[in-house]
Amino acid sequence: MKKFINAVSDVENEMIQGMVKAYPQYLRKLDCGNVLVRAERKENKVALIGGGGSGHEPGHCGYIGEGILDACVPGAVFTSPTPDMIYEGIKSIDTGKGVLMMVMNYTGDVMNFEMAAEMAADEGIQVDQVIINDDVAVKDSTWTTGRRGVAGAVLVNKITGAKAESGASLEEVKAVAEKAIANVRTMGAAISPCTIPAAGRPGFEIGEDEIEIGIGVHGEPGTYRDKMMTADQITDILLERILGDLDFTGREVAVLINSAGATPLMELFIINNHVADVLASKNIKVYKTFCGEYMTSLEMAGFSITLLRLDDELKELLDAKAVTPAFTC
Amino acid sequence: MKKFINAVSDVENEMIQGMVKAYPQYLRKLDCGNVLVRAERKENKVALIGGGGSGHEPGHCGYIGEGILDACVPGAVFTSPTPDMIYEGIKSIDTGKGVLMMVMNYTGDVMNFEMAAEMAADEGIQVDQVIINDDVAVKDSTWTTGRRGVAGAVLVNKITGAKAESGASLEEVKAVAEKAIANVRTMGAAISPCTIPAAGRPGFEIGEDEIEIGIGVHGEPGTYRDKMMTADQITDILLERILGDLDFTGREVAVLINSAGATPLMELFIINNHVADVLASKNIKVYKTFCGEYMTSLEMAGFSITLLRLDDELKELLDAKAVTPAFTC
Amino acid sequence: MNTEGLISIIKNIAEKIDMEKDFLGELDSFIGDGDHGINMARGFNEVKKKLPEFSSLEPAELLKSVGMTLVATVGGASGPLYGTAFMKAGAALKGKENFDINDFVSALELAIEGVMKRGRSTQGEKTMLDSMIPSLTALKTSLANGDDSITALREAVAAAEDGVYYTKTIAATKGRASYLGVRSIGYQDPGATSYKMIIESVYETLKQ
Amino acid sequence: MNTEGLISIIKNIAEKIDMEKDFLGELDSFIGDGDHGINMARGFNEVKKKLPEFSSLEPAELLKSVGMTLVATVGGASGPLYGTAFMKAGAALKGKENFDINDFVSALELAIEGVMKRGRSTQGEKTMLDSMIPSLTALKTSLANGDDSITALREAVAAAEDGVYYTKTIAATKGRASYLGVRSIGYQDPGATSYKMIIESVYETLKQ
Ligand SMILES: Nc1ncnc2c1ncn2[C@@H]1O[C@H](COP(=O)(O)OP(=O)(O)O)[C@@H](O)[C@H]1O
Ligand SMILES: Nc1ncnc2c1ncn2[C@@H]1O[C@H](COP(=O)(O)OP(=O)(O)O)[C@@H](O)[C@H]1O
Ligand SMILES: [Mg+2]
Ligand SMILES: [Mg+2]
Ligand SMILES: [Mg+2]
Ligand SMILES: [Mg+2]
Repeated sequence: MKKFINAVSDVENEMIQGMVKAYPQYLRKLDCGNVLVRAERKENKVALIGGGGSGHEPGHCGYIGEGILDACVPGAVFTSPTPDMIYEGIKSIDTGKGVLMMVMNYTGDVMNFEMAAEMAADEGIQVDQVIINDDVAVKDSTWTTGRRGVAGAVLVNKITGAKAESGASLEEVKAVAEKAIANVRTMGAAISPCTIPAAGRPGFEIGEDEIEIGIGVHGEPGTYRDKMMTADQITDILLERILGDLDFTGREVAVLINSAGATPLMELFIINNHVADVLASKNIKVYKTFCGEYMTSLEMAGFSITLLRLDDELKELLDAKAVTPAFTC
Repeated sequence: MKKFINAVSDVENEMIQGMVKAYPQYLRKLDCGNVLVRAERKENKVALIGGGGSGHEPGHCGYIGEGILDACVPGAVFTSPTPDMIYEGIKSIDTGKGVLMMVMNYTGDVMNFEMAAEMAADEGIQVDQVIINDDVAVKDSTWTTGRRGVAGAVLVNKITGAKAESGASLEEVKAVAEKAIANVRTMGAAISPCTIPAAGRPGFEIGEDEIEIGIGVHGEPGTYRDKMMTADQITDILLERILGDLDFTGREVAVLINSAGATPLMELFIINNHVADVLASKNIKVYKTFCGEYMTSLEMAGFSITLLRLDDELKELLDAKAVTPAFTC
Repeated sequence: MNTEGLISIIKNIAEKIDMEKDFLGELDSFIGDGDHGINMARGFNEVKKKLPEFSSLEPAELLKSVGMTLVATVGGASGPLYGTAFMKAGAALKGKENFDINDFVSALELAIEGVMKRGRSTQGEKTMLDSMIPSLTALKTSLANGDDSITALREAVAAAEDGVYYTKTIAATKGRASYLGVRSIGYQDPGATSYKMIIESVYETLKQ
Repeated sequence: MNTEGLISIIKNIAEKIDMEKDFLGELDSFIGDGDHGINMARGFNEVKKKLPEFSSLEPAELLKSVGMTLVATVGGASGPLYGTAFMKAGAALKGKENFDINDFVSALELAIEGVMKRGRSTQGEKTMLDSMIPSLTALKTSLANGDDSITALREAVAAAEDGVYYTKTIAATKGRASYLGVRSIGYQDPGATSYKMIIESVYETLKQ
């Protein structure tokens, strides 16, 4: 393992400190532990809290600020944060209008946020949650854990944050979040693994001519392995699954081509070139496109495609002002 | 070579088309070839043109838009664009107030921009240039090619673009660019190479316990090779060279921790954690910090540290409004 | 068994988990995200550090404190699950300065119930429950047959081991491994494995 | 020598460059950015494609067109340099439908002057000039000694080869390799090598 780090045990703490030192205009760390909140607290709004394991930078801490998140609780690399920290975050950002937890659909995240919500409810704080589950690589069923939350979370958080910033009620903010979640779909692929610093070796091995299709964002293998192919062929596979899961025909969409970490913008643009053509051929109108590192898996080489079906309300919220380290518009 | 590409010969064209399809609100491609210009031409201002080889995305095309560049001419991967294309760019953006070429100090870039300027001058267009050379890894001397232009170019272009946007004259805009160049210094290191698609294999080989110090942005090896060390130790080496080259004591600075491509934000923040501490200990005040992929070398794992010494004018221009694909504030 | 005995059990659990950290991590890397060993070791090492503070507590309070420490330090899925398990186990010993093997059975019952509720999971989903539930059943059966507590615990360990083996044969429907679908078949579940280590530590400590 | 002869020389140059593309790229990857082969092949393949169009041009115009094509397609440092070289060489043949070895000497002289001016460079800086200048000198010396043009060109090739070898022994002070400082010693310069291939193609074509 060759990385720009110091002691493995200091990775998360030093990262979070370095992030706060980089962006004091946006971020403040609570004294109690690794909980980041908006530097300038805004009163009289529904507060949004996100979180999950570290290793997805800029997700989610990079989206703290005006128009997106009020707090984020980063856990250890790829490990859900703990309820006590989430609870501290909730307490710190609650303005009396309630707190909405933006939870990614992972057993660990769901349970840890749930325990934190129980603790906050005991203190009389109004807490509600939405569960983001945009990954179509995984079959959805009431018997299983269900679909994962992946890069689509960035768009869901952006939109929900804009609604909260506008002064809407907890109920209204939650309704918008659920609308965004119902309309967002993602699927990804990877060609090289990543190494959790504390593990010291790559999460899986893969040949020079192989690709993992249907990856999540935690360095895990995909739902299946295939022979490497061209960017257009991979894009077709992912798009087919996404378009097969939800009807986008005739609709306007936001497109997010997200890098897993090592895959450079050059390749994302090559992918987007084909995505744009395929969507055009299917009478799906691209309203806005985002290409870049939005929700990564350390230094994994891979990418995902996210489509979000838009209506007028979602368009307006997507375009609304946001001022955060990783997303400004 | 495992990359998300189609035919190797289509890499640059597909990338540029994909970029334009992603950001039609910012970018327009000229019909004559790979020349990108602002989607909405602004009249009555000094026009800024940048360029260089591709493979540095989002540099430089990602900085086209309000407040930064008016045009960018991307060459083949790591290869200067040709004079005919640069000349088309110049012609397209000139508003009569003159064009400033933001040239990175590489023999190829300098010569190709120079030939384009000769062609434009023949047509009566007022063209001037500045040469960006922020890399302290390379010794500066009148007998040699001199220092390279690396990640500091992003800050120089941002500041110069803000001045141009304000309606200043070509002379004034050039003066600000030269001030920024005189005050910016960068140095970088890498731990894994990158592969130019057309070459098909990595630019160099490096052991699991080795690091290249003093790299440029074209996947070349550094000025020397060393044993791998901790992030803090590497940071100390780079900072010592930067601080030894220009006196930053008691001054305010902008800090840019730039990823060469594969190095994730997590590691950049760990690096910034130490950079911030060292600068504080030396009575250098950090005015603003940028961490991320600003000027990459395909999928190389590495980073650079840039310090820019600020005065009131430079601070104001750094903070001025910019609306481009890769830099918005 | 009193607080002192419980503390030596927990110390042994913590040491075993730390020793097996890499193995648990490797198991998790095949069908999960590779952090189960790191997570569990982070949590149990913290517990071990705090044991001296806990030495004045009654067994119920001690187990609750261990559970809360795990919840606050393990993270991931296993943090709330093992945390809940220890907290619920503590609830079963409420008010007792000393407890016997039947109290242990009750504690394990409540712990398993807690895991099922928190995890919305049941047996056969390729999780820690697949070693927990069989070990409880074996323990109860053995005691019902009149075996002594050491024998019964040995049966529990053997059943947990079988449970771990059984997880190799099924596809996961809960936790991260479920994302792999049938691709998860053939691998043993990390959480089922860590529970087997825990019950083994209990047995080995008491055997002495 | 007329346009037809010149075209077959240029065609041979283009083919040799394309054949040696990988080798030139490898040389550039040691001390530069690895693209010299790709750059040169992209440019000369484009030239080759255009040769039929150029067949009606006089030698001067032909060389100028080749130079302009190179400038517009090679990119990097070698594009403007080789482009300038061919354009200047064309200028030396202005107005001539046929030219001889002495015209060739003038053309090479002007080409080298153009490279030096455009590149702000001189001999001994580990660039293409280190094979160009010695080859010109050898050509002139041989002709002054009364050798025929084929012999003189063979001398020029040999001198270019020595020049390439010489670039191994020095550190670069111009171009990308200069960033490596003394670390560039031991490697031969890609541009000096590609020029050697060019002059070799001239010799081999005329020899037949
Ligand atoms: N819903 C669940 N019910 C019971 N156990 C579960 C559940 N989900 C996951 N687990 C257990 O947790 C283990 C994984 O723990 P760990 O790797 O620490 O967390 P994470 O999956 O968040 O990375 C699995 O091996 C499984 O035994
Ligand atoms: N200033 C210069 N004068 C003469 N030749 C130069 C100069 N700079 C570079 N060269 C030549 O150009 C060659 C490199 O060309 P190429 O790799 O195509 O361009 P780049 O260096 O831009 O990648 C070098 O090997 C050298 O011979
Ligand atoms: Mg985990
Ligand atoms: Mg080049
Ligand atoms: Mg795990
Ligand atoms: Mg080169």
